[in-house]
Amino acid sequence: MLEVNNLETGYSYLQVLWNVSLKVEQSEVVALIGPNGAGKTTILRSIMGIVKPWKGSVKFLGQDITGRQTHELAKMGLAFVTEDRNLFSGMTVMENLLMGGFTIRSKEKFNKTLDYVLSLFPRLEERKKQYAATMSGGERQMLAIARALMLSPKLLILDEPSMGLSPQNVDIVFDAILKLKSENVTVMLVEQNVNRTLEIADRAYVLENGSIAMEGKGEDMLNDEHIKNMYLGVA
Amino acid sequence: MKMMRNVIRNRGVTLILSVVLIASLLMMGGCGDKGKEADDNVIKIGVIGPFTGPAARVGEEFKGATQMAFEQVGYKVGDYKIELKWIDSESDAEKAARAYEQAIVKDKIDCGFLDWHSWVSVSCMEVAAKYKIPHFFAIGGTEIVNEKYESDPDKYFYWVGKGWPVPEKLSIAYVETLEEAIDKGAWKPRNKKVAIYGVDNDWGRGFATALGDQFEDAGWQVADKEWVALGETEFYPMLKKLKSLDVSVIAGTMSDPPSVSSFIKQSREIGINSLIITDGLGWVGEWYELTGDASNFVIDQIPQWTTPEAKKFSEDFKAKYGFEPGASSGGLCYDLARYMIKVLQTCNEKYDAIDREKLVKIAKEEVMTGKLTFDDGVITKKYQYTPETFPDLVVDKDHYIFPVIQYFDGKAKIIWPEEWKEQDLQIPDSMK
Amino acid sequence: MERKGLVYIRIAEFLKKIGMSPGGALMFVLLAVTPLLLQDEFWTRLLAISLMMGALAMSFDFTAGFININNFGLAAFWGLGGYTSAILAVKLGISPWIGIVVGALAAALLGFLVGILTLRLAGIFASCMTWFVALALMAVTTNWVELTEGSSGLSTPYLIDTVSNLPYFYLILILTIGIYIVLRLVTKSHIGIAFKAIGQDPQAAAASGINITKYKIFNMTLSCALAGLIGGFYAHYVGVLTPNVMHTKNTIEALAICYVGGRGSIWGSIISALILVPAMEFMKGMMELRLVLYGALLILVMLFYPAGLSGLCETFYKFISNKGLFGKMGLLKNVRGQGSSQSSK
Amino acid sequence: MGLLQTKNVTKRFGGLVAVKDVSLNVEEQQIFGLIGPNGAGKTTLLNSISGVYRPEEGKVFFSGQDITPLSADEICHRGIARTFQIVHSFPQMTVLENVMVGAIFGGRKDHENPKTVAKKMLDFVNFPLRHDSLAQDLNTIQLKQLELARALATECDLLLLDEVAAGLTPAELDELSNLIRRIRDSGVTIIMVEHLMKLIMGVCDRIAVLSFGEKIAEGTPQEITENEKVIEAYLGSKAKH
Amino acid sequence: MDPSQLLDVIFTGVLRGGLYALMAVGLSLVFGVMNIPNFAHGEFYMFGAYLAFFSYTVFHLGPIASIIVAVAGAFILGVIVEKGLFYTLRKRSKKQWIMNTFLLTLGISIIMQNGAKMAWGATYRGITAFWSGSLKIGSMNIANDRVVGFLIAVLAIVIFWLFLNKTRIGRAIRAVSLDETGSQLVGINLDWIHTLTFGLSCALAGLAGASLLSITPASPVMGIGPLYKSWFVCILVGMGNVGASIWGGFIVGLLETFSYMQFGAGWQDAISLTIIILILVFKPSGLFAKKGVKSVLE
Repeated sequence: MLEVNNLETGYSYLQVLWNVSLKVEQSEVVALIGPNGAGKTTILRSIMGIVKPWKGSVKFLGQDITGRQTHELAKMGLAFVTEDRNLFSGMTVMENLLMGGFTIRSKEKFNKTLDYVLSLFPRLEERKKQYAATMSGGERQMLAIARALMLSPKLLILDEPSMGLSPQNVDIVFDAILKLKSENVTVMLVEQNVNRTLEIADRAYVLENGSIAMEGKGEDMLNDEHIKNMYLGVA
Repeated sequence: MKMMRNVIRNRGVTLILSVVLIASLLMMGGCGDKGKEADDNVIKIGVIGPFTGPAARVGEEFKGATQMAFEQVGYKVGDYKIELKWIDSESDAEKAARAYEQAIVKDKIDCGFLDWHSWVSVSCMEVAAKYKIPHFFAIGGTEIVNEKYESDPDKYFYWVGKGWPVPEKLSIAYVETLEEAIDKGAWKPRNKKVAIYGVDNDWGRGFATALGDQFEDAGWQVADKEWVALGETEFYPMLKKLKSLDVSVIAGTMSDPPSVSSFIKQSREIGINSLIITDGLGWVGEWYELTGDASNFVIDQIPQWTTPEAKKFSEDFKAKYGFEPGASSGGLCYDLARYMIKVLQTCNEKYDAIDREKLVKIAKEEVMTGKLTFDDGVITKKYQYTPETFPDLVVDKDHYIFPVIQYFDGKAKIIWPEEWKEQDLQIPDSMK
Repeated sequence: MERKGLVYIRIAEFLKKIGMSPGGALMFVLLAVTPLLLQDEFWTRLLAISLMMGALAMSFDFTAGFININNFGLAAFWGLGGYTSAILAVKLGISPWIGIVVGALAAALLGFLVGILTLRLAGIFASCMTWFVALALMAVTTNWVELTEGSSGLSTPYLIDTVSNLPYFYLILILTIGIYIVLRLVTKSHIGIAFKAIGQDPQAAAASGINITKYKIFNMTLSCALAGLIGGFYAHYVGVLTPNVMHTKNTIEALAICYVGGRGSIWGSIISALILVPAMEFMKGMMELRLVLYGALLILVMLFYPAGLSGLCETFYKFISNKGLFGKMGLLKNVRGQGSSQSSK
Repeated sequence: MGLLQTKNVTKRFGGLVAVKDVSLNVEEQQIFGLIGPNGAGKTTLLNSISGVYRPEEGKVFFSGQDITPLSADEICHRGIARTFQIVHSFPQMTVLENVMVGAIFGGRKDHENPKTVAKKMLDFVNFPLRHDSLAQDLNTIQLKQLELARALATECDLLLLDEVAAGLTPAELDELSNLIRRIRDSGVTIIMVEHLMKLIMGVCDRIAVLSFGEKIAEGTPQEITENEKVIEAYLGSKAKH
Repeated sequence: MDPSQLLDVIFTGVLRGGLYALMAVGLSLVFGVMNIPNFAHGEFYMFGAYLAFFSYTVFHLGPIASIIVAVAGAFILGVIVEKGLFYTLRKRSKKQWIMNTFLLTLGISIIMQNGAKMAWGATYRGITAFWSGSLKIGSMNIANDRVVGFLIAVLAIVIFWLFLNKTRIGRAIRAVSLDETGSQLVGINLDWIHTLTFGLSCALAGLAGASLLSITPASPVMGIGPLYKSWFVCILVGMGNVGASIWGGFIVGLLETFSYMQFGAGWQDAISLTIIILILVFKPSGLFAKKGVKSVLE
């Protein structure tokens, strides 16, 4: 479904990614893990056209999307929940969701999607009128995911969905991802919470210093010593 | 080596650039002077006006009217060809002085002519005095010019006469008009209270203050004085206040059309039950399009296109430049330009030559003394200076005077002075 | 040969000490002799006014190019200096020479206050604050008729009792050189570094121990004082002063000169004033078209060369030095730059 | 009593408590690590120490003096220098000028020529390029070196490092750990916020762990790696069901 | 001040405030969405007035049609300016964006003012009234034009408000002002929204100029006053806060009328500016600055 080939990119002089290739298949949950600064976010940003790739290509549904503008990708069905959430803080929850459905023209389809998303996050239904700026971290994350789902995405990309959340909220977020998985939504996930991530991921890539260091099935990696060392720095 | 490099690096390019710059300046300067003095038989007149900037409208009228006047003599006086040099004041004292100096030094003008703003006059007076260039008939009218002249008449007489007298010499006509009407029983005011207003600039303040004093001298009570910002278009609060003061006359001046027309229209909306004097309503040709019938009964003092010559001028101007000239800018300028031509002709006749010195002589001996007058004005009867009135023109019924008029349906009817009168002062029904 | 070089270096060193380059000094010398060569009152006047606008643009650049605040009310400080001096001369009969200094002090005082007002603001907000103060000042000047004669204007005595423009030219030349040297010295010194640091990154500046309050206020005060000083010159040169001198359009003129000259260079302002002011004068015959071209010039500069004239010179210099004598150095830098980013793999 | 102490420091942003009741004690010549997951409040704590923010509650003591109410530049003068997570430089100044800013304004008076100090510091951090390059032409790593040199040029006693290692290669990391040790050896105490565990574990004498604004653990690197709470905070708890 | 006078002041202030609000909303919108401090806003007001004049007097369109022509014309000009200049600059470099665009708008303003003078001369182009007659409200007779002008302003603001809050595109504009990346991620084309926003802002200015044609005749420099006032409003309430600039318009309108009545016309600028400065000293980001929307310190 999504294919990244030999991607290299960076910011001004600084090259961040080196020859990264990865694949996401239909209805898969693929995790991308690795220590901070390894370039995970940069991969996502270059898939989404926010960072322009220097070399290599990105293919989505068989089409070459390298260097396309972000909003076009969104229309093609790529939804991206960023690390910063990028919510519209001065808008209400409902308006944020409305914006999420910006590309949907048909009222009927829109309502259907909205009902579906609200059924996933009943909490948002209660807070419809609340401003995004006044919500707690967990609620904001939920809203960010919900807004992305309003696109009815073919592929949902999540960047650190549990960042800064309290344990209860982390549970809620992971439950939501599990639910999406059960409904055959394709998900690409970047996470710090390695254990939880690997538990739900079908496959995972480990990124170290800008290139792919390991690739494998989620459960295989779960008990890998190398990963633990990498994170805690025990040599 | 390193130091040398630093030295060069330290804006080495500045050097190159500045050499180029200075060289080009020198070249431009050199070119400018060539061929300027070749032709002896050309008289160059520098016309100061606000050709660009906020008062560009006046500048356009200056240009058109002056051209029309000189076209009539084919830009020729005697054997002399006349060349007009437009000096753009940009309504700015410094820029005007600089432009004037340029015209004197570079274009070698023989004399100057016109000007609109008093502050421009003041700064250019200095330049005229410095180069001993006679400058005729500037319209910048307020006190500050007279003060400057009086501070050193020997130095500043090169600023030969103002085309517009200090405001109080004109404003008195309003009081006289009303007093005459009251004396003759044409109007019985319910009280002798007047409210004064003026646009907040040199002109407005000077005019309105003088008018207030003149009303007081005639036994009126000045109930209120208001200053209005230039460009203001919102008069409801002020008009309501005036209405509540129950004055029988509201008198003053505003110079910019948006303000004037708004003021008149709003005074009707409020239902002001007073006679309204608005000096300057008719200054621009299109006043009636802006104001409409709200201007009925409004009193103004403005030269009219009364004589056939005047009407012809106005029509010719409109045909030529596409807009109607204002009598007190375009019209007055036309008269003054022809006065200027007369000065040149006199000079030519008397000395058989025209140049700067001779024009100064003419100015001193003929114009300032009142010998050389201009009698075929389209605006007013006679333009004349006397040593007593200088730098102002003689202002009276036989000389320079603007008729007081009252507007009806976009037409002005002269109501004062007696000799020109077309009808008596009319009082709206509600005030009878 | 050796000695000649030595003398040159000595002179260069001395000039450097007072903040001038040999090129700059030569330019001023050339400027000083130009009126003598031309013997033309109009040119003298034009050059004097160009220098005055250049000096005004320099004091604008001193804030805009360093602490990154566009003093959008500069004309009001200019006018304040002029009015203070003029009022002292007219009402109290104080000599304009003293008046000009007092005027500069008055402008400095107001600059100090505005500096405090804009302390918590940055960018366009600080600019608007200075602008509002300027508009208020202009309104006061217009309306305080007893003191300023309002919009009729104030007739001011002349600084030098002469009909020639030459003394004024030399006075403003000396003032401009003085202002140039002061500004160059300040900006070349540690204080200038502090200004630049504050303008480019206030947070890092504070973390490096720079007292932002102190330097910002100092900058505003000095810049306004210089504007006031030039205002005093203006008042006693032109002979009449109306509240219009405080009009925003005069600030825009200084701003345009400064931006076309290149922000943060100081010298760019003088060069661009010496080009723009005469150019505008010679285009006068074109009426409105001239101003349209002026606007277009601003747009073109902003679109294609925001660094302005001085930036153009820098690029030009770099181009020459890359091609010529110092080419190796330039190349070396590039190679090294690439090398290190390669090494991060 | 250590060189720097924070006592019950709390910093709020609106309703969000970014740092909650944190007390630290950093001894002289220590390298003190501050770790925790993203959004744990590490940078906020650094900012509260260096005077960018003023904490709502609690106090910060430096050399026994209360520095809580001081502004950023005053704190710098007292001898605390810092680097930023997102590099702050003066883009239109040369490298040398950038560092000189620290030497001129940060240092206590009567020191040597700022230019000399700046050059020394640039050499100290092994800055690879010409000193007259403009800061805007540098890459992130060079900018970090530049910022470090600028901080050191203030002749500080305490250096706060905020994620200096992000984006470095392993070789560069080794170099960085050496550099940090060398800085310590020159008599400067260091507090570093860092994600890269390898680095933190390698160089730090003591480590404090923040999670959700609270300090959840403190100790030597060894103690930290074995702490259950820390592992949970980092790798996340395993699903309870 | 007696009560009836107070009422007048309030009334006039509100009438005047309607214009300021209309102008300020557009200015604020452009700053909020595109970060452009637009100093050419008044020139679009002028452009609208000219268009309305020519449609009404030369082409003899009805008042409403003339105003619509003006609005459409200002919109188109705005779109051209955005695509030609700001778009170009955005693609070239976003360094020092605010100051560079500010200079750009100054250039546009100079060109438009003098271009208008070249094209149409310095004469005043005005009309007596779109709708003659007047409306009696209490003790006052207010000209229909003023009432209609005010109603148009209010209506335009309401419609615009609804547009921003209730329509898909309007919400997209707000979204872009809140978070550019976020908007791209939901599929909003930034370039398109930027152009639209600038066009709309110009259209609002054009509407103001056109509907007040009978009060302020068209002339090249007519835009300066409303431009200044709308800047006062925007800075007073906090730059980029579109909703608050509506209230700000009325606040500044009332403030001016009050100081006008109390201290005389000439002092209204000095007094109201002093008050605005004082407010800014205590609230540097403006009266109604929203947290996290746009900060004062860039």
